[in-house]
Amino acid sequence: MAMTRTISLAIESRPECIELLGGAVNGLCGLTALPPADVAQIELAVVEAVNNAVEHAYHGEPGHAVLVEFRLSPEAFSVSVRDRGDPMDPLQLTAPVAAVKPDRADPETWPLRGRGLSIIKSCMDSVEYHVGDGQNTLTMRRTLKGSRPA
Amino acid sequence: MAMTRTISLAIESRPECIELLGGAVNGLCGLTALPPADVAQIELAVVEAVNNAVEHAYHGEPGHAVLVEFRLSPEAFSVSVRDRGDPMDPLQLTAPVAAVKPDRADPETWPLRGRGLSIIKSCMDSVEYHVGDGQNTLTMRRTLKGSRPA
Amino acid sequence: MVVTHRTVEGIDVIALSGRLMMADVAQVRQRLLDVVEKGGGKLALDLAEVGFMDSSGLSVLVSVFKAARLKNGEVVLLRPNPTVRSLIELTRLQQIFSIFDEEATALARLR
Amino acid sequence: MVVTHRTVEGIDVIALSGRLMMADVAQVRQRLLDVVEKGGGKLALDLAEVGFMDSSGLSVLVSVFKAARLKNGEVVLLRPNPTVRSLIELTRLQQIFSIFDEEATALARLR
Ligand SMILES: Nc1ncnc2c1ncn2[C@@H]1O[C@H](COP(=O)(O)OP(=O)(O)O)[C@@H](O)[C@H]1O
Ligand SMILES: Nc1ncnc2c1ncn2[C@@H]1O[C@H](COP(=O)(O)OP(=O)(O)O)[C@@H](O)[C@H]1O
Repeated sequence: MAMTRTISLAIESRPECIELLGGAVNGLCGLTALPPADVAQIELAVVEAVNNAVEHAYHGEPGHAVLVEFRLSPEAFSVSVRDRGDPMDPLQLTAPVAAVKPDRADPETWPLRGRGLSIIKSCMDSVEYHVGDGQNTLTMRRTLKGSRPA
Repeated sequence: MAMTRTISLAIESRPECIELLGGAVNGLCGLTALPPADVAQIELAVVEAVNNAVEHAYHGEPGHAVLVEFRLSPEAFSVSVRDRGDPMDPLQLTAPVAAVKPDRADPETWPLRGRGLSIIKSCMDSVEYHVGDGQNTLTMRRTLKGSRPA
Repeated sequence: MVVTHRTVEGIDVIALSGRLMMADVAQVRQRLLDVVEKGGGKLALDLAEVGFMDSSGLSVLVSVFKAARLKNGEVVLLRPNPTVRSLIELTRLQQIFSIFDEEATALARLR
Repeated sequence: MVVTHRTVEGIDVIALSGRLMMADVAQVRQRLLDVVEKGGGKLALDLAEVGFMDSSGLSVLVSVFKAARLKNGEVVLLRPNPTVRSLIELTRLQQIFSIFDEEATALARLR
């Protein structure tokens, strides 16, 4: 079937519900020929993006909606995470990650946060962020065919 | 977590999209302690219910929405399938299945259809149908704790 | 859904692989009915690689068997996985389909 | 998330089991910080049964290590599965956490 198929998922902005999205992503990836390690990466990227929407866009407040849309085509698996909360500064996505190398001897360099976006970027082939109409959308794409750069 | 968590899924009324729901259900059930045979039954029940919404409520027309809502609690897994198409005669659900036993010698008795609802009833512990506000909802429930009657 | 066809001494052996759902039904039914039409109406359907089947998939099996019967043939099933097997039993279709674990036994029955 | 705690010659061995995600972070962090506070600050965290972890879960490991370090202790990791291991490498945390496949080796290191 050389077509794009779409499924939309929605949860409330509560941490307990994020696991449900993780489970669903896992099952959806099971329909592709992706090996388990790749499925785990995609699940991780989606969970990080949804964590961010809950924590940053909605400031941890329950009662809001987080929408996740999956598009599956023979070439790619793409996922959009949408919220209607406070938008992210798009520079967060494009700015090079402050390259603090964790140093065993100096606990000050041990990162407690600020890892979500860079995890998403390493797990997916492309990541975009779009703000408009009171809605913020992070779209991630993972190529299904051919090899991908490490 | 002794709470109920909910996730909503939506597809367009196209047969190609039903597989996506099947995959997602599979992954969601993977978050429970249900054994694989039980997960397969739940997936089958959901697929049959969505098939019916696409085929009967929307008469096979694409462009409509089928909504599937999952509620996961420690006691039960419940699934509602909603459409805004032509409702089903509720008697279809409660009437005893016409017990035509397929007879090897007589191809007239070989069933080509009319199995969906009885499959759903055997795979789940309870099934209800509700019509209201232009929306039709089939709700199925599967108990998670204790043994269930065969 | 991948359909693979070979012939063993006049018997059509068809292996299905994938998920047999509403979206695949029209194509798979046509493919199998073509085999019945061109062949002798004796079919062994290997379901070992079918991971999921719903009632629309079952209806394909039934309609192919009906067509085979018109040629005095028969359709038998090979190695359905536990999920598919329990669907067949749920719908009592084991009353009409013979199910085999070994291709050789299935072929002996059809011969 | 199930947390199991035992002590081996003054070293705290804690096995986590399940998925370590944002919803579990507060509870698991508190539980582990309690162990650090009451014990000697030497912890082996057995991750063999952790099927999934996100960056909020990692931050728990880091903050527990920080607390242990204040007692001149250390946190080492046991048997992360491939997924969790690659998350640790992605975030370069193998620079601070030593990772072991055998409990005995981990205990020897902490002793
Ligand atoms: N969905 C989002 N909405 C609003 N702000 C966001 C979103 N995602 C990320 N941010 C901002 O970008 C920063 C970096 O995000 P991230 O790399 O995920 O690390 P962390 O979430 O641990 O801070 C966050 O601290 C937040 O300010
Ligand atoms: N969601 C639905 N909306 C409208 N009608 C339905 C729906 N589900 C079932 N029906 C009606 O009930 C009948 C029996 O359904 P079912 O047992 O699933 O068998 P089949 O779909 O093979 O006919 C259908 O033929 C249809 O008339």
